[in-house]
Amino acid sequence: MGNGGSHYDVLVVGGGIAGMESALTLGDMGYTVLLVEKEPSIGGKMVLLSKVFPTLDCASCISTPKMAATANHPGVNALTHTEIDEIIKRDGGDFLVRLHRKPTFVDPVACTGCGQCETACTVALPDQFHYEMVARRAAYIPYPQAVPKKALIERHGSSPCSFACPAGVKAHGIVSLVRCGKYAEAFHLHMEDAPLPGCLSRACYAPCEAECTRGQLEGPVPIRLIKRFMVDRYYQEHPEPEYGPPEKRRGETVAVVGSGPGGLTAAFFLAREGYGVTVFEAASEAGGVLRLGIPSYRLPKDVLDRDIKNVTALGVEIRTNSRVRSINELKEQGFDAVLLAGGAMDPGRMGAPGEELEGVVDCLTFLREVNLGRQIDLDGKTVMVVGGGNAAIDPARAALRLGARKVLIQYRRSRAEMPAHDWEVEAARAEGVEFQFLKAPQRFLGIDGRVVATESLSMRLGEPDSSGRRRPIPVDGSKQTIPVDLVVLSIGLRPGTTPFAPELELEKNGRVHVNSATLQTSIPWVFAAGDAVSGPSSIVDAIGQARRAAFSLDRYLNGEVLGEAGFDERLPVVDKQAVLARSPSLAVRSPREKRELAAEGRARSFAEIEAPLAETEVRYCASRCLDCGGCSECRECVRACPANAISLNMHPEEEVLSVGSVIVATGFKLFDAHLKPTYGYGRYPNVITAMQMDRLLSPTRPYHHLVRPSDGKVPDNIAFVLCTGSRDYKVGNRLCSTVCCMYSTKQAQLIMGALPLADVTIYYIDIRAFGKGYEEFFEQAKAMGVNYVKGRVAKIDQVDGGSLMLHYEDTTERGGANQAEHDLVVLSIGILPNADALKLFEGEALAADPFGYVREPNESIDPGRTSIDGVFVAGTASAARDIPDSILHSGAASVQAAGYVESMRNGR
Amino acid sequence: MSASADAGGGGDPKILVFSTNNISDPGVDLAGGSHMHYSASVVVLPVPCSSGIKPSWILHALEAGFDGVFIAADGSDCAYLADCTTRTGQVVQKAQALLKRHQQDPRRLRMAAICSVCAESFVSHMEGFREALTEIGSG
Amino acid sequence: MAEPSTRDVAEVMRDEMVVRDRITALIRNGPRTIPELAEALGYPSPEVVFWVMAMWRYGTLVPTGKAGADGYYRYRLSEEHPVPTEQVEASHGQGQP
Amino acid sequence: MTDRRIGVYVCSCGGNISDYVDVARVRDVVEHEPGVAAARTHMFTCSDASQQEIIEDIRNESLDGLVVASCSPKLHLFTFRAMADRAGLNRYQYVQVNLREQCSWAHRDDTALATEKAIRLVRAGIAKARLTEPLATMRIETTPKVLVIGAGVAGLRAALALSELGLSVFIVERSSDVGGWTRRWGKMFPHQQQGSDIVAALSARVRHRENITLFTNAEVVEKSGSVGKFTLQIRVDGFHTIPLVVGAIIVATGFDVYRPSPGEFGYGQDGVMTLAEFKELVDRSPEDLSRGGRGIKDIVYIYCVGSRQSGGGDDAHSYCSRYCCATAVHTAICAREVSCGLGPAKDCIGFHQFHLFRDMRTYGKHEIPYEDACRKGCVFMKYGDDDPPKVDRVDGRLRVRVNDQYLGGEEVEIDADLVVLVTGMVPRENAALVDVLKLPVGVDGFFNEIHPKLRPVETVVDGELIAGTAQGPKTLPESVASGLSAAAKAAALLKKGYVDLEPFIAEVDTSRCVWCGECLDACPYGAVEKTSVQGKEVARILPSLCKGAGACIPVCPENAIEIAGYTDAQVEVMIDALVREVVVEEVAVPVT
Repeated sequence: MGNGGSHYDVLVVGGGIAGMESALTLGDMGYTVLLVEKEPSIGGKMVLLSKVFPTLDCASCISTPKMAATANHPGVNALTHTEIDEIIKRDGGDFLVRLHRKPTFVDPVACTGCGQCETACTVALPDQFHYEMVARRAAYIPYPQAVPKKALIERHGSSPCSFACPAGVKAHGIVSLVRCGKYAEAFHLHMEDAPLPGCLSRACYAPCEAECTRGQLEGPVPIRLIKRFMVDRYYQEHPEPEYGPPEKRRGETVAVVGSGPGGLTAAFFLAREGYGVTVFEAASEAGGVLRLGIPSYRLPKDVLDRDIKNVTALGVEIRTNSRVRSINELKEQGFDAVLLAGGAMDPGRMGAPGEELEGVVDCLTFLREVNLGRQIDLDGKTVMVVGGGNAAIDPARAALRLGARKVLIQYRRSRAEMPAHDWEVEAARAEGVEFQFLKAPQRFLGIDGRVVATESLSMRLGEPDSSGRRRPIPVDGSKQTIPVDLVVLSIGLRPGTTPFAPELELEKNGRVHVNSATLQTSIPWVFAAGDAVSGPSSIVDAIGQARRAAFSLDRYLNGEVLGEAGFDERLPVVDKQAVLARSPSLAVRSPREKRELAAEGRARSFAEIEAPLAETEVRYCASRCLDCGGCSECRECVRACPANAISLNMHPEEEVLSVGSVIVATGFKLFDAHLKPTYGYGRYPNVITAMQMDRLLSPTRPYHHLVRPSDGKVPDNIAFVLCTGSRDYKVGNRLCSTVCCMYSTKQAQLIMGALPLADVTIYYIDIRAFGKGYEEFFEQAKAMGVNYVKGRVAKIDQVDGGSLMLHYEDTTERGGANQAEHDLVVLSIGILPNADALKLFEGEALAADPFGYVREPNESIDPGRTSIDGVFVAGTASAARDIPDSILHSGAASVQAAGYVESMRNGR
Repeated sequence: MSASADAGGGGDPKILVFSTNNISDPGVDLAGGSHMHYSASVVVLPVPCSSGIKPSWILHALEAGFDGVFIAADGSDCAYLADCTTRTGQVVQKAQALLKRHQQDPRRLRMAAICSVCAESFVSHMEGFREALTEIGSG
Repeated sequence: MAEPSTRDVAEVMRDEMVVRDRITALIRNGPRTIPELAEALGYPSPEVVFWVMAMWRYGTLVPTGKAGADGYYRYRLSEEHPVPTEQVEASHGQGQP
Repeated sequence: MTDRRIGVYVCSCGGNISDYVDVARVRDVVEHEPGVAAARTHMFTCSDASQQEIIEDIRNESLDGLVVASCSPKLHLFTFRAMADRAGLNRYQYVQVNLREQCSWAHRDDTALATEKAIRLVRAGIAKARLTEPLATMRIETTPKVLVIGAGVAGLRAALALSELGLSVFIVERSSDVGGWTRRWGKMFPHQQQGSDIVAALSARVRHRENITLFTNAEVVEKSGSVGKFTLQIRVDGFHTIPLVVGAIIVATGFDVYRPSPGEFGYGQDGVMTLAEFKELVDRSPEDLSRGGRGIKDIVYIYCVGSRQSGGGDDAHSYCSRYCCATAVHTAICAREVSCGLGPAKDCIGFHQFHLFRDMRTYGKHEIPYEDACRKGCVFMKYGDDDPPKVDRVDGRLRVRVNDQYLGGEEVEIDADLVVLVTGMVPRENAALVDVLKLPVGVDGFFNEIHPKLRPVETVVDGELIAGTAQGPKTLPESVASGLSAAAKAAALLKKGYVDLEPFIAEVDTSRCVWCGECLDACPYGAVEKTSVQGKEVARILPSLCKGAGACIPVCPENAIEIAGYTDAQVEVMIDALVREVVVEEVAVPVT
């Protein structure tokens, strides 16, 4: 029958009581039914109620058998956590349905509903099934009676911080673990993705923080510092790694060229897979740029040493003073594959006269000398650094620490074009480094072969060049001579790939030519990463690329197809505006204070500049995290799940199928009590909605007892405000919601049972006890002592101790303005149409009535029939209804849907 | 050597609970699911409906060695019978008469309505019954 | 104490992860009511309600008996804490075939 | 001792059970139980791999009984039944033991005791499994025909719906006409359609359906049989009798209008009429509203006449009649239209309508006409529950006095041309039908549904459904929805031509049964009937009606009834197993 996919006789949209009733009835008739529910459990709102009027049956007791019957009916396929994308009526009279199953991130077959993931989860989110009265976890089972009773994980997408990390470090996960005090777990999580947490927590430029949603408020969460605390704590407690070489060993060996961040990372991941890994390092000590390029006031060497142990503990051998000159030689030595991770080590030259003078050095050489502890005395001297990148800042700041009287940075463009990070520039300036923009030396002047001055020209900016930046053009007649003792050139580093030129295909700029997705070079068994591929970049970029190269190399050695698949399994990043919209009332929380050493003092010492955060501060900072993605990917659930059921890389599954008829049973929406601001909902903790009261009265309640939300006190004087959001022009709902009088009366009876000493008052306009047995139930409540006051409540104010003053007009008294104090107020919120129902259909639209409910064009004779032939509506999707009326209406919809299916079969 | 473990929760009175498949057994489940504790000497035997429990089964349980029998009745939520509570009450009356005839203490039989989410109520009933049976002493 | 709340509910709930250690430490010295905890923690009591109820839900604390004459329950640590992570790991390991 | 071959599978549930229950020990102990042919532990019994292993065991070891000791049966009873099906083992020879929710999780404080308890629970499961027999679901053939009693809108609409599903329908109507009350009425709320038009349209459609047979002036006089196959006798025109066989019966006999007793709010006096009477007057009035040549200018409505009368006499109606508030408001709007046209209030000077009500129950969308009535000049006054208005005749005019609570209880006097008593619905006189059908009637006199929330059209008699206002007061669309819902339930029973029933039902041991009738009284479903076996009167259980609740079991003085799956023998061996001590040597010394 259908275009692809399966065919069902009837599609029922919505798994609440009306949807279940329709599905079961049609299933019993022998039709095949597809029931689609967007929530993770069928049962709708009814199963969340405490008891039902007028019989005071336990709602769970009468719903759960129905839920079980629906789930187990051979003719009914119930899909939960599934959204309908569109329903299109086709010429033949049947319907095409597109839907997608939202990922739960838990394998439903393996999950046993034990709840251990919940206990382990580190993210607390408002529990929608408790109407936000209590938190649940991002990993959760909807509620104890849920069908199916399976865990799922709330994920909106990748958190921006985690998504931003080039190395794939789960910044959000680390923050959420630290927030809970799980520092060691945070460390282990970091090691899943990058083995150099010490270096990264100091020298990373922290793109995660740049993307932090909180940055749009009072400032980003200081993720790097949080990480630093966690790493420091871990290293303090674990001077040596807790692990040794992996048990699983592989025969193949891999040579890694370079022991910088990329080389160490690649070695780590390959060794973890069991390969024998040897790292070749030309310098006398391992670490590459981490050791030679970054001064110790930014990255103490003991931290780097400890990071390197993370790699060597796996059995990786690092051969220092071993420059590799030929790749083929490595092959001959028996290595099965090679990973090139050399840095950008060849200094660029300006080509200016005098560049060869003594006292004109490149930045790498200068920093290497400094970092290897050579004595360089710059006491009282003038140092000029030429360049505008981060590589210019470090030598300048180092020069100050070596005693220079004056340190000058000349950059040929303006501040705006400067590639160095702002905070680096500011830190340098604070320490006393002088910046000269739009200036560049043209010539170095020397005496006895030693530089004594520079001759610089001013520049102006012309048209953008190939790099997209505006080209500096010398300004005639602007020559200026500056006396200097030392010039450090920080311009254009090139990868040190020259020796491989005969063996390997290189780009014109000396970079290794690779497949950008797999990082495979022109030689299949050689992979490359880091500066050798992309030119000078950041540490974290190098790490990320090395991880990718190691991933490809592993696949290569496994004989698998190389490609994009399997490496990047991130979900799409969440929209920050959506995150902020989730929490509209976020208050500003002061970011931590910056506590660096004072600039004057620090500029003369190589001691680490940045002060660590204290533990309480760290956890405070971490608690500012907005949990943008929901789940933080901390993987605690993965560790906790005994069934190995957690699967964080699930994706939505789309399906297209055909159905003979459709029943819309999308239910109702509750009135949002915030829209009645005079009642103070959301501001006064002791003003709650009736749905919240129903949860409080349920045995599966959010609190251990019926207590008020302001302070946990047992209330003794409770008020119900009927018609909140109903019969009210001001909120745009003129209709009566049909059920509030009765559910409030029911709750009042239950409260009298739970708290025999409490006073309960119901403020009403008319008590609409119209159904079978309702009037009697109302009379019973009055007899129990429930106090009914006829009058609309105008306003609620909070008074001392969280109690509430109700201002109302008693319409049965003359001049009836009155007030009364209560310690808990329940807003009996009304029922509104669920506009989702109208959006299901493409093409022929599903008509609404003037109030926004699904329209029944001939309700008197064909209740349940809609404007589209073959589409029916059941329950509260077309009007506010109590449960029995919803059931009756579902019967009406289902028998007519069956009639439609029959007429189609008979070819009418 | 017969290293006999007490056939029950560490010397606690042995209680047999008759639950019902649809209503009270899920309530007992929820107690465990919510990690509430009751004595391991309590064991549960589910039946379709509490009104269908035979007094002879209760007598049999006490004679076989149980210290008490608890009927976790459907109450007003029973899917079968609107008057389930009354009918179960009649079963209890009959059973107590039968127990008396067989020189069993009728206090060893208790009944309460346990709904499908009445986990706390079940646990407190078990605790109360345990105390009462301890007081009665082993038969 | 029950000032109109200005903080976002989700944000308050999130703070459970930070504050629960402090609450655990406080009630280790003896049962406390929510207003007492609020006083000791320096947070408004409506916020403390969220944390105490979540800690009750996940099994860290329980009320001691019935509410006092003042209408407040006192909370103590539950006998059975949530399973520590180590234990979960152990059982996980045990589970490997 | 037994020749059974039972497989026992103890689940670790990945630690959820095995962290607190020593599952290996449980297995070691129970594998020596009589009849156990295989005993294993699984990390996850529900996993595909474990199920496959069990299926192989069932086949290789020729198992004829199965015990899975894992989580609650609510989670996996169906999983393992389906697995048994796949393995070729009768699904009812599978027993699930709840070791998680009712053992390991509940006794995490003492793993030793939890383990002992687990052993006892599993032994009980084995004991039960030893006494299982293959059972089959029962298939009841059904007659694809339905009887609808009452040809009001609910009955007619139900008949049409069933007919469209290919089921034959017989409609039996007591009067000579179809359409009930609706046929008599003009414009009806909420959709302003003419009642007579609605009925005309429906009856036209009914006439066109070949598979609907309508009997007017007809009554059901006899019924036998049960769901799927009822045999009925219909008496038509008072004399000839027609037999019918149907699978289900829908009772849609409608309501009556409350008739006030003489003197009640002045009823009986000229100018005091019921709402139904007034509605007919309005419907009949083309232009001006008048009676006896006199224009009607002042109308007083008194609400809740015959409804919500708590604590009254014998025929007091304590229930709310649901439809009257909205009907009164709607009728008032119609009356105004007749008198003044559709124009604004200024066109309607001198025409007054006073509504004396208690609570205005215009629920849901009926709120809109109520608003409309307020805007159109209707005056609403609230009278107290215990302080009804008084109707007198003063100087030839009707005078109504009421203490208006909106005015703090101040007395108001209104001189009226007409007093409309807003009368509710009362149950139809149906004694003969009730007797024939054995249908339960509620305290309010309407037919009673089996469950007021979730099963509003079903009754305790399977296959007998109630629809429309026979069940309780309703508006027109509600009544029709109810009729359609009853049709849906009838179709659910009959459409497939058969119903499959679970085999856990009661069974009578005829050798013991002495037919005392106790079980007949105890069964609310009418599943017991008297029969005779070899000349002896005994009880018989009708499988199609038995729900397996077991209410008949404890009442039988001869202990002659048992329920499959819960026989005396099964329950008693389980009790014995549950109480039996767990002795350590059992691990080493097989019990014989």
